[in-house]
Amino acid sequence: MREITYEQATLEAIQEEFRGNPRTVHLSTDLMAELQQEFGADRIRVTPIAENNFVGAAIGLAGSGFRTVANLRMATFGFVALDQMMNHAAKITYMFGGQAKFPILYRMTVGAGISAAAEHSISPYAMYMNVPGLKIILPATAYDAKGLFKTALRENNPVVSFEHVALGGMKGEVPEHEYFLPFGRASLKREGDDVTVVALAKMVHDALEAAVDLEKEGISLEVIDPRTLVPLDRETILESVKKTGRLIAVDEACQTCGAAAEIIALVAADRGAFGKLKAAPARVCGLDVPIPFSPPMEKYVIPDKAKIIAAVRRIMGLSPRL
Amino acid sequence: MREITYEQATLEAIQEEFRGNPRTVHLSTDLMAELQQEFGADRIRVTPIAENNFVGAAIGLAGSGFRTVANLRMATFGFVALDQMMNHAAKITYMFGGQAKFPILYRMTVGAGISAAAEHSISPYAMYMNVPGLKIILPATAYDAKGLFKTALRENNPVVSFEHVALGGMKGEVPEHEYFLPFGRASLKREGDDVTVVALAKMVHDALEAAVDLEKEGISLEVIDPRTLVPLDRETILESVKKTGRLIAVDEACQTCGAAAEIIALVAADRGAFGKLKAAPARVCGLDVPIPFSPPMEKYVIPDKAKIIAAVRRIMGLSPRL
Amino acid sequence: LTIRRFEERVAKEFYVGNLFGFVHSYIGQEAIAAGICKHLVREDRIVSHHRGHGHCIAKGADMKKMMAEIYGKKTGYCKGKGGSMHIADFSIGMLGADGIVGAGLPIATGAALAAQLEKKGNIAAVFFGDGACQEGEFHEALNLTAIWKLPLLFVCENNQYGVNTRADYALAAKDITRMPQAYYIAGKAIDGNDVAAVYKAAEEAMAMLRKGEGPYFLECRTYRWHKHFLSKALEDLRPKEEIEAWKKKCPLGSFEAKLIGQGILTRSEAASINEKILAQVDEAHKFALASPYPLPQDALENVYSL
Amino acid sequence: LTIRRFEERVAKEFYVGNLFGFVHSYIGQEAIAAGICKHLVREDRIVSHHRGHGHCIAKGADMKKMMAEIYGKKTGYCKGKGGSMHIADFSIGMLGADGIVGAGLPIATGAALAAQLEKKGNIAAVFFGDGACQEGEFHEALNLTAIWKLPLLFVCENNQYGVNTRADYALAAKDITRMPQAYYIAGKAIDGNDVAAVYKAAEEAMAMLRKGEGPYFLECRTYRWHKHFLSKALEDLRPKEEIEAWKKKCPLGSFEAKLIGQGILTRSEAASINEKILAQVDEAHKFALASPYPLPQDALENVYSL
Ligand SMILES: Cc1ncc(C[n+]2csc(CCOP(=O)(O)OP(=O)(O)O)c2C)c(N)n1
Ligand SMILES: Cc1ncc(C[n+]2csc(CCOP(=O)(O)OP(=O)(O)O)c2C)c(N)n1
Ligand SMILES: [Mg+2]
Ligand SMILES: [Mg+2]
Repeated sequence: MREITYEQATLEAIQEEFRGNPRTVHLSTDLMAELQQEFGADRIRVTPIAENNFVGAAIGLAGSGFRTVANLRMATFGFVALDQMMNHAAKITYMFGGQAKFPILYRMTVGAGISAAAEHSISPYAMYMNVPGLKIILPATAYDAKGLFKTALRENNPVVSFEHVALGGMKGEVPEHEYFLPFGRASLKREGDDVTVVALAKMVHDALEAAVDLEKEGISLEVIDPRTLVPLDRETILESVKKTGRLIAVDEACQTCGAAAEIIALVAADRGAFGKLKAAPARVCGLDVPIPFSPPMEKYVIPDKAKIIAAVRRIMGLSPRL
Repeated sequence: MREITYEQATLEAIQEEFRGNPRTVHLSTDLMAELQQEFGADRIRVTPIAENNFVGAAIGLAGSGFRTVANLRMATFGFVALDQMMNHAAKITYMFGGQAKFPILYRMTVGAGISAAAEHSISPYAMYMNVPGLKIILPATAYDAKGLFKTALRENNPVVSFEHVALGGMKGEVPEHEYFLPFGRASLKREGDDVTVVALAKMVHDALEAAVDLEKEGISLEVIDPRTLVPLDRETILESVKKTGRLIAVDEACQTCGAAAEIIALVAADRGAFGKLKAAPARVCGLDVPIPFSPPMEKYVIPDKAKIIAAVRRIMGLSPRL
Repeated sequence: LTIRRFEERVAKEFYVGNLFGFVHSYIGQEAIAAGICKHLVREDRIVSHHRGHGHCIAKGADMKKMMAEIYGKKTGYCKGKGGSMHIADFSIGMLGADGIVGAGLPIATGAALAAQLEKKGNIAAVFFGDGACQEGEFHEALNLTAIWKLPLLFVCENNQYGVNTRADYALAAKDITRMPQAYYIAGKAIDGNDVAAVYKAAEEAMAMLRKGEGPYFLECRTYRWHKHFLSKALEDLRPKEEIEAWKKKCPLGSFEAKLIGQGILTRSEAASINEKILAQVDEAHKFALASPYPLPQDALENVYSL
Repeated sequence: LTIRRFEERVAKEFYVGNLFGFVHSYIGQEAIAAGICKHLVREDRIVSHHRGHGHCIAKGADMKKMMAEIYGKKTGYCKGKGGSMHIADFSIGMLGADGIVGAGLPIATGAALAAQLEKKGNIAAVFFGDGACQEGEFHEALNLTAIWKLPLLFVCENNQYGVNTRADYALAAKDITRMPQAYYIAGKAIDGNDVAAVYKAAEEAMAMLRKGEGPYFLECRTYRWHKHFLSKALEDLRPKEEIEAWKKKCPLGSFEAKLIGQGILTRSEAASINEKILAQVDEAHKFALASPYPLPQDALENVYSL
């Protein structure tokens, strides 16, 4: 099958959906050349540097029957726009009793590892999960990115897409034919029997690498990527844990009140899964510090293959290192 | 001992600390009459309605050697200011390598129950817990409010105080003499043997009422109020769960990625505590919906005594209702 | 304008005036909503703020559903989920009242962009207070509508206070129109208590807006009669004399007097109109009271659309 | 001004110019930081933005510690935690560079409020770009400093682009000074590549600021020579001719020529100054290279102050 980058996959999805629907608008602070060439400067707009404004404009467009893609670039810039995002986009469907639909796709990049320091390396999706009303996608591969974008661009609710900076250039197989990936359906990236590893975004790849190494030790990992955080596929996670009896949640974001906390909590609070647990579930997350600039420190605070392997060995009752 | 309201307790703390330190400033969109009379219009300022601006101004003041209390009123208005709060207040100590101290107290009210609808009823402290660099207090009584404010006003870091709207007018015993309550030390509101109930803010009172009722059924609750969410007193919670073998986390805020998720996760992931668990830990939280305006619906989505009792009976293996 | 038109408007005045006597208070500012919305068609979209009842009615909302919403009933516009501060009726282009100061402005830029893209000569209007002009969102909206020439009518209801803070303390520009002027946005300041003046100013604005020549800004100087929100606890720090003085400039009374003076309206006609409206308000009230509350579990619906 | 003064300044020009040849690029805009900071004392505080190296040096920061920070070394200003975009030196009143467009402005209002409360005639200055003027934070800062008469010098470095977006597209006001004027804030637009002009304008501003007469706004028209940030991938959509034309207006070259023309400076003096500075930069560079990296677990420190 043909291989394209994650970034190209998202672009393709937008192009396909914009072709099918003239009442679509793209807003971003930088020029999206390909899109503007194809769809014109009326629909593909370069905004001033005023994120809160265009996040809000997308709501007004939606209330007027238009579908909008608003690209905020880095999640850190999203903080400038959280009034419109949290007080409005997330609540407007509900507050108005479901009178109107709000088809919006908000995009932001997340993730550390590029020496961008504290502000520009944050992964705040858990903050968005804590506010009901938004759907949240977190694609880890080009294939998932295209399929989830296609679905997001038919959604009648505000969807926030968090895209890890390290994945944009990563190539992956993406079929030529049109396809859609449902929200709330996790992707079983690898089957295994000993430990269920629920990994997010870039960590999916680190977990898969860890699985390969651990296989040599005779430890088999089941790697699950929820792909969408809201709605979250509880069932797939619970079933897997009931099978393996062990759970490790891997997330690059800060640990406290993160998505990993939610995953551990929902499993622990589930009587069926709780009864099957053979060991205390574990989290492998970003340390609770702002991301430091200097590489040796940055590497230290974010999870990687080695930390996942250590956690697996620990949960299997082995010493963390070989 | 004399009784004063929660609101008076916070005011007293500010007055005492402002007397002791002339390099203190108070910023809010509304007039704080008593404070302005005592400390003058220079230090007690009424700001324009521009939360992001004065949350940021507090940072500049701190960097210039002043201590600031910035009152944002409702947490929903805090979303307007999250750029300064999350990208700056939370990171500035770290990003600059600890060169300077940032003594700031940010205040916001949280909580539903007053038919204020979705925007004005939100309890977003978990979002703040997910971003390292802020200290977070959540006083549930007048006594705790005064003691925690006194400590907050000597802190050399940004502190965010979340105050439940239902508590402001609540009276409680507050000693005349000066006292300070340490951060990171939970308050054991009630001792018990059967179930550890970790409750937050107004829920502390609901949990205590539930404990009284359940005592009649011969079920004894241990009610713990962490009082400060960052730092969080893990030890007290873990020790209690090791004793009771049962954990229920009660929080009015939305369940997903909330403080309750963190509490369940830290207990479940602790090998010692996990080994002692007699039943799956449970959450009693706000439902994952925006807060509705109409009373019957609002009551339905937020936790109360009855829901806590039902959860306790369930975790004890009894039927939820008597 | 024909007598009929005037009467319609008078009626609208009274609608607004009467209704708000016993709910959230737009009283004192009615001339603005009425004078502006008179120029709007169903396809024109408006965005309101926390003091939004007047805008709903002026845009043609159903008082029954409004009252029901304010009472938290299932028959309300938002099925009881929104309440007084969050009334909307998308079917008539009322995109919603809102509780965050300034937040309606960015949303309105989107509605205006939609109108521009639809190329049907429709426009958007946004109502906001002097307090909203203190938020950065205000300026971002001015800038965007100006560079994209969006058909947005900015209606600043300058009632001179944000809760108890004076606008002339909190706004360095003093004269609010200085700010849109910095962006080359056409506009003017007018007497917001004179419905004829509002109507006329809006008429000029519409000409520009519908031609797609860009945004227009109206500062309507007015005053709110009641406290910031109806409440015993809340204190009103505004000088008594000031409040009394403004009550004398009642937008309804003065207009009615004018119409009667010009012989366009007779006392008895005015009285009967008043009767009619009181009856409608009464009917709305009865409807609200008779309507059922939502079921508790209705709270689980409408978090998302299908 | 005495020759000495001029020479100092020339030196500072070169500092800025040379240093940035091989790190983040303030090149083309050096006259601004130099001309402004020349008027500031240690007790005056400045807030910078993402293009902040020039401001640090002009305020008297230690190039060694700067270079070390940029290299992520433990000996850097921020112990390697901040990097190029987050250099600060609170000991000299440099409150920090920052990566969020517009975010330095509210922080600067606080620094200015501190100066006002200290009543020692000190001031604050904030450096920001044309892009920052598009964020609401900019307007909130203008409004606050104006109503409280805060001693804040707004220094807008209008290099005419935000990344690749033209300021005259993204700012309806075109002439940026129209915006502060709406708030009755004094100010003017000047040639930001003419260090003498910047110096003179800042001198006038200081007089007002130190008297406590309120904020002052300087728009310095300039141009950035390099891409938005140094990068192979990033594309520069600015017309080649435009870039070349501006390089001819080099703030350093023109000023040096002027000084030599006026006989204040000789070619050999200029050359030797240049030598001296190159040596200092070289020394800073050596220091950075020789310095150790932080330990991984150093990452755990400084989340909070004691
Ligand atoms: C962002 C934000 N800050 C503060 C508030 C609290 N608040 C509600 S209305 C109001 C005053 C608004 O004044 P104005 O815009 O003039 O409208 P008015 O009430 O005078 O009609 C304030 C401060 C809010 N709702 N939102
Ligand atoms: C809130 C926010 N939005 C977007 C960005 C991405 N960004 C970084 S610098 C920049 C351009 C800023 O332009 P300007 O203020 O003129 O400064 P210049 O780079 O021209 O010196 C942008 C858009 C950001 N850092 N912060
Ligand atoms: Mg007002
Ligand atoms: Mg620029």
